[in-house]
Amino acid sequence: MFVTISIAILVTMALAIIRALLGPSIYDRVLAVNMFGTKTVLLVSVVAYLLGRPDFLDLALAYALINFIGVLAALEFFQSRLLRSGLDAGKEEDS
Amino acid sequence: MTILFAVFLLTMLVITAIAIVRTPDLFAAVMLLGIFSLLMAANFFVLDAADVALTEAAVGAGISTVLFLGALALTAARERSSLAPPRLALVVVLITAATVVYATFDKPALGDPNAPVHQHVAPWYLEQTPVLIGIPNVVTAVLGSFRGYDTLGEVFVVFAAAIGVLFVLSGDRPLSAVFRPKDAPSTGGLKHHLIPRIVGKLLIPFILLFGFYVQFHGEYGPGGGFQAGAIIAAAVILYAVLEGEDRALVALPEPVLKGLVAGGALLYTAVGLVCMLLGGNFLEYSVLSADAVFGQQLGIILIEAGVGVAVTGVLLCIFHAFAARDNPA
Amino acid sequence: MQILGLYNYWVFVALLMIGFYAVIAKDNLIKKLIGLSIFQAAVFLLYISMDKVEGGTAPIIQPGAVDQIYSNPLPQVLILTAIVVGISTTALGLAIVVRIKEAYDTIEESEAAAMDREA
Amino acid sequence: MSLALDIGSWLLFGIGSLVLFIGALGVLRMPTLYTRMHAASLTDSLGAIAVLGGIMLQAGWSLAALKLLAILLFLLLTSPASSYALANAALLAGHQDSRSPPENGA
Repeated sequence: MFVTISIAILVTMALAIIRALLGPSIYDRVLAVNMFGTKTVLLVSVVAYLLGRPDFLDLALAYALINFIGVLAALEFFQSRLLRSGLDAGKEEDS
Repeated sequence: MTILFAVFLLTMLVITAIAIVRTPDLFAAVMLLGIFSLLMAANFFVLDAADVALTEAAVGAGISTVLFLGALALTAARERSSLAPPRLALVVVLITAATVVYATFDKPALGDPNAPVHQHVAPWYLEQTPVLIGIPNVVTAVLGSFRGYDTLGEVFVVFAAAIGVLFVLSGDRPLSAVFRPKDAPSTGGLKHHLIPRIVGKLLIPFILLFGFYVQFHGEYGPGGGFQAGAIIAAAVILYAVLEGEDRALVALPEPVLKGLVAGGALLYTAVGLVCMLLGGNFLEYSVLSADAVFGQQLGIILIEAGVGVAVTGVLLCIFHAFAARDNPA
Repeated sequence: MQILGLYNYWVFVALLMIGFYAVIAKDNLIKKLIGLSIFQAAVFLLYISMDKVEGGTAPIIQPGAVDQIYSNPLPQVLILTAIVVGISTTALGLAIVVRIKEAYDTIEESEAAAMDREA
Repeated sequence: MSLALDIGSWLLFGIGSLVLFIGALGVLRMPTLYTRMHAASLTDSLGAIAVLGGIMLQAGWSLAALKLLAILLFLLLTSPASSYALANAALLAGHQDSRSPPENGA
């Protein structure tokens, strides 16, 4: 049972990575990272049961709490760049 | 079954690493590095290293992204396109790769119980930890007691790195001016984003609570000073990101941060010296109490506290030193 | 599973070489530091791969479990501390890059070196 | 009793994996940034509820179930908030996708 769901989560993670690699805009990458973080929390919870050590849920808890910081830091990075270089800065995209 | 998981995760790891090196957009590279860290932690977890996975989670998920983005904000967010593809580098890399791959064929297969690594001291650690120290987490026992010298060395490396960052970033100003002065305006954080701000502020007490849980539960489950220090530092960094860096410096002022850095390292050393005063060797905790096992436990709790305090202080000092560079005076 | 027994080590080599390539071939100093992080992570992976014992579980002794095999705690201790040391030393590297940017107004190695030659 | 719990878990896991997969497919295939965000943010929450709920049924009344509840609570708080923050940042920066069909654009 846990094997099935973990395979489903792994497939989802692979799709999120493809989005992170493709871009095209920087926001797409942040979106993919955020999504990937949620999937990691789920994967770790499932694998904790798969390995038969439910006390390792602490790890998933750590991710659930800390992942938020990365996205907020990216947001602050956008904001400070916006302040510094006017409105056209946000359009910097991959070539 | 778990082997197949590991293979899948490892393959994604390699793909992500290639993409990180190839992309010219440094911001994208930092974001992909976040994914890389998540994959790495999941891998560690599958390979039975819960403590290491927790450390990678605490450091990689928040703090390393924040530091890299801080440095990017101060430099440039894009790589200049290189003139010619460096063929020589590629040749060197391929030859080295071939040599190392050749060397791997002499390694025992993954999980082989007869591998030389598992024959030397590891069985002794696993057997003697319940007898000599009496705590379930063997990793914490080895870290705190059996290899306490090693850990002391690591704490001093982290300490030295913090001193180095403070010196390098203070430049020609006095060292006391490396943090943001009280009256200098900061960029103000995310004051105008109400929803993330409220959610973040709700989260901070829980992160702190979880940090202390990891610190004091480290003898029984995955955790310890290194992880707890990183988690607590992450909570304060979250506060700084939300409310502006100056507010975080009001909550934990500069002298306190520097005190944490020095105090943690001092606490660790002091425990070792007290052991010597009581007639034992340096860091021989058994003499701390009449009951040798209790002495060991007491020693581990004290030095883990020292590690936690030092790591919190170091990571926060580094963060503030970068953030204060935002508008150089 | 015998074929996959060395897969971890091959991935270690691949990551090591990707990081190595970034360090020696890229001109951008931050990219070099990112490469160094990947290099570092590859070494972590090597150590953690060595700690696994078939049928084992994480070395936290479970009460009441008899004849339970545990994985090797020693590599975990070494890497656990190395991760925190790694982020602090990376921060030191980033600090130096920030200072280089202020002094030379570039973070490309060749441009800074060219300025040094002119001066 | 345990059979009922097992069936419940299977059901929740089935829903969870379906929702997660659809979300990931949306993130991959949708034409513009905002539609991709829409796919990700909605399915993230429902998927987390289903998967963690399924594990909770297996955990029974224990400390682990409490931890799972905490994880679910934090995910439900942070995931929508970060989606909002991201969409807001993109909007403020004036991000616009070219309205070209996906085979030319994405």
